[in-house]
Amino acid sequence: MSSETLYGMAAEFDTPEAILEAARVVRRYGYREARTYTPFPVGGLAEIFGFERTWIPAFFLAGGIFGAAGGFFMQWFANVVHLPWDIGGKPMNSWPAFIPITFEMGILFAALTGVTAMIVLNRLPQPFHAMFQLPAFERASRDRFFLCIKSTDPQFSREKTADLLKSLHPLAVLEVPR
Amino acid sequence: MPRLFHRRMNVIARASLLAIPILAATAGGVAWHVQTTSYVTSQDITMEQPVPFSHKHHVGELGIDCRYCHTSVTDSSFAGLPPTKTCMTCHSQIWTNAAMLQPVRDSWRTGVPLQWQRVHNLPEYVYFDHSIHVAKGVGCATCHGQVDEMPLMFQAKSLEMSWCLECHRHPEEYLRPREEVFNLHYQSPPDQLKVGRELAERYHVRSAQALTDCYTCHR
Amino acid sequence: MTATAESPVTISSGQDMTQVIPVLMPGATYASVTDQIGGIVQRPLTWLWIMAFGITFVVVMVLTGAIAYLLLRGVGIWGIDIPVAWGFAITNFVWWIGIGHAGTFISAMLLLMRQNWRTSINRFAEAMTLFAVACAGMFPLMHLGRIKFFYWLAPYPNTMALWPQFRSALVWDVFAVSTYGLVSLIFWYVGLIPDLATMRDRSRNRFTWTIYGMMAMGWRGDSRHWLRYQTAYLLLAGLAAPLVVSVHSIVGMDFSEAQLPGWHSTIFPPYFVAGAIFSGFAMVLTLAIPMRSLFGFKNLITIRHIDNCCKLMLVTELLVAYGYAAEVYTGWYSGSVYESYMTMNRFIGPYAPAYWSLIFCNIVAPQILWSRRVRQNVIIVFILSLVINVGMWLERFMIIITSLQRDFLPSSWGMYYPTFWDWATFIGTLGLFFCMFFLFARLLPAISIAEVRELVHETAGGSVPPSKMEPANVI
Amino acid sequence: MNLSEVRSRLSNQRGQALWRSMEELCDTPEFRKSLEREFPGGVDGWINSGDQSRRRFLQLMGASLMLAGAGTMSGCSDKPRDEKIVPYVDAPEMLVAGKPMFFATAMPMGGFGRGVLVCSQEGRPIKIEGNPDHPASLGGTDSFMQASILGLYDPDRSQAVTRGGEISTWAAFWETVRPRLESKRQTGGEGVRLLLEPTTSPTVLAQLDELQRQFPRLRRHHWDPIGRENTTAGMVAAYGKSFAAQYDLSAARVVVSLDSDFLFDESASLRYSRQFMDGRRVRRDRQEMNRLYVAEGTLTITGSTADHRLAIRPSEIAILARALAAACGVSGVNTEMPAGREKWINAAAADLAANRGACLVMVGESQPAEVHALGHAINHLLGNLGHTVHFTEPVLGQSDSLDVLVDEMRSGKIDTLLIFGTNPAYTSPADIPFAAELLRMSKMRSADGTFANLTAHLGLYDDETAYLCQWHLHQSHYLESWGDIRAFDGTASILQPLIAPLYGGKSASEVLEVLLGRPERSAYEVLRGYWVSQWKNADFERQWSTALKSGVIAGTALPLQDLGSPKVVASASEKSAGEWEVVFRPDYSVWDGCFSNNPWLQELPRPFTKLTWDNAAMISPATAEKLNVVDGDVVRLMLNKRSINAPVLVTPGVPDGVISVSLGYGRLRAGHIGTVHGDQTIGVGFDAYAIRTAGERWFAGGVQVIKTKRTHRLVMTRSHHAMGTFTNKESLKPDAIATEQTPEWARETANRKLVRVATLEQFKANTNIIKELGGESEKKPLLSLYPGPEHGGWDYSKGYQWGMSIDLTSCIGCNACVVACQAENNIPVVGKEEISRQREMHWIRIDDYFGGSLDDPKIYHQPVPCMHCENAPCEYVCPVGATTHSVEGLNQMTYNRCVGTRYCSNNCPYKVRRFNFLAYADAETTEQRKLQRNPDVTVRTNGVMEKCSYCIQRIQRTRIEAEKMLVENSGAQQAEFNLIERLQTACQQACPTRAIEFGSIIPVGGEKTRVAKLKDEPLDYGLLRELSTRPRTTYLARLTNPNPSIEPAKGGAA
Repeated sequence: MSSETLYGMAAEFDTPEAILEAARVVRRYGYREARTYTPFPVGGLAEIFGFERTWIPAFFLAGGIFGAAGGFFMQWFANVVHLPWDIGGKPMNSWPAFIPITFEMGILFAALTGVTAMIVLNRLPQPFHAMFQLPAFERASRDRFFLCIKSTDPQFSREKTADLLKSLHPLAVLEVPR
Repeated sequence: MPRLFHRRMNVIARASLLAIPILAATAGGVAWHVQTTSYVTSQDITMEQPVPFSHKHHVGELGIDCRYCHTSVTDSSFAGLPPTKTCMTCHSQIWTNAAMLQPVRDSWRTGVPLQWQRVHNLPEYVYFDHSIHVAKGVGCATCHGQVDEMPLMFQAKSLEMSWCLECHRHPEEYLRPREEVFNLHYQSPPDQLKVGRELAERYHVRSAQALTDCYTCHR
Repeated sequence: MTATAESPVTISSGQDMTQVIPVLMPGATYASVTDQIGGIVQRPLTWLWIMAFGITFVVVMVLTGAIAYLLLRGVGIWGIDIPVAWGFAITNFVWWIGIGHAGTFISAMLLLMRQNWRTSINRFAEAMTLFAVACAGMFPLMHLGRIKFFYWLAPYPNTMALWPQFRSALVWDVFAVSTYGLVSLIFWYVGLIPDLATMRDRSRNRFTWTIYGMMAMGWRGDSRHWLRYQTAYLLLAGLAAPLVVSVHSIVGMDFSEAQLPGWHSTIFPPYFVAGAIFSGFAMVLTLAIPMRSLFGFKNLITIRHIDNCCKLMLVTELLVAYGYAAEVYTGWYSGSVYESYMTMNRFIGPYAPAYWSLIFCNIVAPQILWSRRVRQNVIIVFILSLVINVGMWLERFMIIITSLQRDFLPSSWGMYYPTFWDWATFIGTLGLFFCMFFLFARLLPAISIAEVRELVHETAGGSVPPSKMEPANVI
Repeated sequence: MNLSEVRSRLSNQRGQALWRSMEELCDTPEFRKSLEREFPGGVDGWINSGDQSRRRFLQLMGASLMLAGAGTMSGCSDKPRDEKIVPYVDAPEMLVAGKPMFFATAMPMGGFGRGVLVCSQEGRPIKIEGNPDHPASLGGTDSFMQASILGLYDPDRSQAVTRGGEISTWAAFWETVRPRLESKRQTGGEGVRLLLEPTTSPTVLAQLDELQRQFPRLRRHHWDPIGRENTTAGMVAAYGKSFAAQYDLSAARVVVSLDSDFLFDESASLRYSRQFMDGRRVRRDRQEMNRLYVAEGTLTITGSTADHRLAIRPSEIAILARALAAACGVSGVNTEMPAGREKWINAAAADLAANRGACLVMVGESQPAEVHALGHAINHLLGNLGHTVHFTEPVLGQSDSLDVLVDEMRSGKIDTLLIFGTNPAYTSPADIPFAAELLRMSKMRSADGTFANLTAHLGLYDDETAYLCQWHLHQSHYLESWGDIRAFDGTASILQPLIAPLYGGKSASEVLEVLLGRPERSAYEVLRGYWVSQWKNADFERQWSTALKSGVIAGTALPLQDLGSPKVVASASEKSAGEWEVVFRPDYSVWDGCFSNNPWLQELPRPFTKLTWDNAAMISPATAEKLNVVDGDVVRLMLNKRSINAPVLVTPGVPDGVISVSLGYGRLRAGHIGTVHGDQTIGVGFDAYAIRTAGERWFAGGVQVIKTKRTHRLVMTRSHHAMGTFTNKESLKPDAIATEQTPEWARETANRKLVRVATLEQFKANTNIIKELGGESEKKPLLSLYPGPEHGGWDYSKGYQWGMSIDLTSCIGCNACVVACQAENNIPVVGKEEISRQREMHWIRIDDYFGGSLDDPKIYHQPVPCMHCENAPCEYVCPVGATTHSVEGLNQMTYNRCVGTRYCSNNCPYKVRRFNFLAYADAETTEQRKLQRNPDVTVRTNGVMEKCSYCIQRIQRTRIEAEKMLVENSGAQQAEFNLIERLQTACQQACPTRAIEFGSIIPVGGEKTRVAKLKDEPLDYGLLRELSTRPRTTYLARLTNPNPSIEPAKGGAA
């Protein structure tokens, strides 16, 4: 199996502390193209490989503003421009009465855009992923922690990388086919 | 067993997710379109009539005035449907034994009225009054189209509420001088808006607000 | 499996509960909690479950029948009349939507407040929310005189060139409830994704594996995913929290928008929100207490959780009590004959029994929660939670009926007598609610596994040496 | 077996459907045998007739139906894909499709005519209005006139000639009756008897006279359960001869009514109501009103308008009358003052004396001749003759009475009995066994096995009498037939048919004409024949067409008689009334029972009690306590060995010790609507005739009242206990009525100020009093957060601005407006069951409030239609904008947009909105009745809210006329004003007292309208004004004019 046929080289750990330590070492050795897989969020892991910040909040904000503005505009347009009807003698633009819907629309659109953004940025849905080929990876959703150095990393070489990983005392070191 | 999804599943999964909003939008679009098709509005549908009466011939070619048959159009909500007698005024003299007029003669002989297929048909909760529209300068053709070119009568406009509101919201765009109401070939002047406003003024056409009150048409 | 022994209630008073009873019984590991919670879903059906489900299913059939007859004859089959044009339908609507508030409140509010004890109850609380909202949502539709035109309440392009009348609180309702339902669903699903992945990896049956797999969308716990995931989840919570408040405020405005004595009051929005959370927690306990023993979750849902819920109920109960007091005060201080008459009518009018029993259920009975012994006695708490559910239903009944039955003109005063169909519809939705809940308990992890694992980590319970760990048990 | 046996038999059966129970109650073996032998296949054969003629009928109506689109469900039905449109073959003269036409005719009732204008659209009569030119109507109507239009379309009307229950033909009847009469020529009609309802029809009377000439020995009798016997007897007693008295209340400043419900049961009631109330209207420029004293034995609408009402046992009224006569100085009356009445009597006497020639004493038919005579004496003494009282020759035709007839029937002198219209088998006094005798006659056979006698009945319904006759002949409705009739003063009117007889019936004069041997002559010819003979010389055709157009025949009023002084009758000896007295009265909804198959009238909330679909024994609260009964408890009333079961209804205002029952219920063969089902205490009321005897037709003492175990569900449109200021069974009492007496501190907190009342003195002293009664909220203008017109708010100061003003002083609570509204606006009937669930549909209701003490309550009528609030609370809560506001200030209800959330009703402080909880309009309305529907008003479907629209269809029609006129001629301001002022809502047009005014509240064509003037009156106030709903319907407060010597000036109601 040549490095082209490889997705990467993975190491399996059984504690968050271990994988944190391992990740730091790998990074110190100059690897960038590495991913970590944990059964629950482990603080600081992502940052190690230079994933500093996410744009998710911006999407929420944008969606919220759009929803709220659109919501109010719809009501204003309907009652002032398109269908100016006399409702109990209330003014056409009775903006206080338009607030609830404006608010709800804001919430709704914020939630929809935000979550959609999260899914899209995470490249989901992705039923197939190289890691799933490892039988051991089943426990990544239970009690195992995986570190995978991708073959796309400039420094990647089957031997060196494997040695490095072995040196981290993982439960196992596994090759991840492409 | 292989506990692994095929690579292709990635594409399929994403595509199917993407399809949900697209399908929804399409369904909405279709639904909206259907509302406006003649299947719903029965616009432009020519109906089978007991007697193939041709407005094209009688109005366009012979030039009979609308009011000759639709007598009550100027003073009643109902424009009026000619009694068999009206047909017989001429057809007791001409085409006295044309086959297509047999039903008319039968009706006249037996006293059993002709049963026409209704063409312009509003829901019962809509109360339309011909006389006031005629009185305020709404031409026949504005709603009924070029009747003088219809061999068999059909509904020229959608008769949807939004269609009515176009005029009730902007009457000035459609008004014409009262003497032109029954003129099927009236061409609205280039400065229709200006003329329309003057006419609206002269004919005491009420404000758009008033014309769009629910009680104007619904009771 | 880890011990599921009932935690010791014999705690020398004076100690702070939080020190004593942990939110997680000791000895839990990543694997143990995963297997315990995941195992529930995969273990074979019990007769108990089948019977319970069967019963609720029959009740759902009753509901179907009631709705069918409703569509056939019209709302006239109910006891409503003029003046009391709203009856059970709206009462049930408000009641269900209120119950629906606890779930999101627990997940969102407590998440924002970093209350880690929420983790083991938020999942099913959210599920409860969804089902309650589903039940609630049916009523505004059913109570329409012409159900076939329900969509006129929504803005959509139409050939009538018409819009909904946006000044009406009923339209606000449409937006609020649908938004709430949708956002709760999203919130719930997002929370489920990691657990769906777990279920995918646990299942040995191709069918379930495929289903869970597709629903998990290929989640694999990538740290970057986790980061985005957590941000989104937190922000969702930040949205859901005000949403919860807004929704029941708007439901409150359904009434306070009117100028009817007994409805026309500024106290309604906060008063309704408090009442909603109050009833919501009651329902959470009604569900949690049997579940923890049936599913052996006593180590996950500990006395601590129940105790906290009770405290929250006590707080909201006091808010509700304030609401009642304010209503009476308004009746007196307004100096309006209609307001004061309405208040008196509640005290001694034909529906006085309803009023006083709700005072008992919602104000008097919950006072026992001041005692810690009571708060930790699951039996009493369970019974109390049922009492409160009844009380809150009566509150809505009282607000709607007594305000309507005798308003301004004595000539149009009347009474409201529910018919068989009123009851059938109400009980039917109860069946629907529990039916859906039973299904949920069998199909999805009733507790958020990922979060519990995180909890294990935080409580340092998970860092046991690998040698000590038992292999993943294969089911 | 006679009907009382039938009744007792019935009372042992439960829940039988009409036909079955009728069979079964006839199921005595011998009766069944005789039936089968004589009327083969009899009893239910005739039912089948219904369908065929119904089909025929629908064919007949088909064309106009399709033109008018009536009778179709419109609320939600969308464009029909396939609809036929049917023109006429030869259009009738002057008929313009889509335009209503009005025809003048007259409605006969109790033999007298009241002029009506009938609105007809595309050949369907759909609405009845009063004829302003007719002396007995003056443009007003009562509920009976309004509802008679539905009677025309009643599917239960008999639809064929039947013989022994089998369908037969007119020809067959002629062949039977003609030879029989011929055979009697030589004997001069020996043994032939006609039994008619009293009539004033000149033509019919002429025909009868001619028949009499042909058959000198033929006798004719009359029967009317209401009748005027006492009145006539009183006249005879006073003047030795029968005259007809007519009163002129417009000239009366003081009126004393002795048990006279002259606002309801006189043939001229509508005229009296108008005149009386015209004398009570207080305005800025006219601050005087007449005064009414009423002494009555039960609670009547007349009593409810009285300034001083004395509720006493009817038997005491004679004593009271004597005392009053004595006090007025009538000589020859020696009596002592009845205890406790001095104040009332002296005050009344003083008032009468002070208004010589301008006062009036009216005595009700229910009082014996003596009291009538006393009344005449007082009127004569006070010089009222010629001023407020006039006499003419009797208007009614004279004939013998029923008891004479029955005696002859018993003695077998009669072998031919022809009954016209009346229904004595049901209405005859209990001590006159008419039904039994009739049945015996019908069954008797001669030696050769053929029928010995001939009995026939001409009537609208196959009713109790028809059932006991051999022949039933179906009569034509008055809207279907040619004829004529006189009013109370003799003024004759022509009855012209609005439509060909739906079921092919014939009128009395047509039948008489055949008996006269001229079968070929139509009613039209007979009628014209008669009037030709009357108007010799004159230009007949012109006179004829004027008569048809105006609805009255000029100069036919009888000449006034000048009478000398009346005899004063020596006081009859009183027989003790016993502990309980029962009072019989015609029912406010079904009269004597002839309207009992009319669903509108059955569902009409009765005055005071708001009872529907039933009659009840009304008793005072004190009586109720004494008897220990509550509403719905069934009591057994026993009067000389006859008894009925009646549910009691506690009604303040009924004299203590009096049980007041109304006639006309408990029918056995009225039709699907009016027929009692099984047990007579379940279903439509109980039959009070069963204990009513010829001697004591109106009240009887010595009745035993026994409480039974049973209860009967009485259904009222509101809990009337909640309606008063007096302490009552309700644990809480609303305070509805605002008067000077309500203490200042209480005005804001303890007072709903719904009905504002003041006395004339109070008003004169302070014209602002009504506003002040409103308390704080009236003092300052109501604030609003909304921008005014100047800031882009809604502007209600242009064009027409519709509004209504209702005068609470003039309203007599007669219900005419309610039925008129129902007829005009296609309002469905919902039935007893739905009413019991508080789902009545009336758009306008009359709220009756009780004030004062339980024993002597004041009664206030308040009609409540939609208020058309400018700040309408119903509008902003509607999620779909189904109810919105028009630029003319109308609160528009758009049925086809309504989804039925019912929030608008919840938020309506006046609760005037009505909801179609079920499919009332289509499923629960019979096809024929749908043909009455107004094509200009949408028929509401299931699940839709509806309410008063100020008769928008009428507004639109008038506006369109006005606009067309203005387009023709912009300068026609005056004409426009007149047009708009002529616009009337249905309720307004029906009101006999003009209590309701409608129009534009801002000037039209620069001129101030009636309603605008009324809204400027100091009496004007808005209901629940403090809610700032700015109602367009406002009220003129109720003024009373008490005599200071009875009520101190500071006195007042409640």
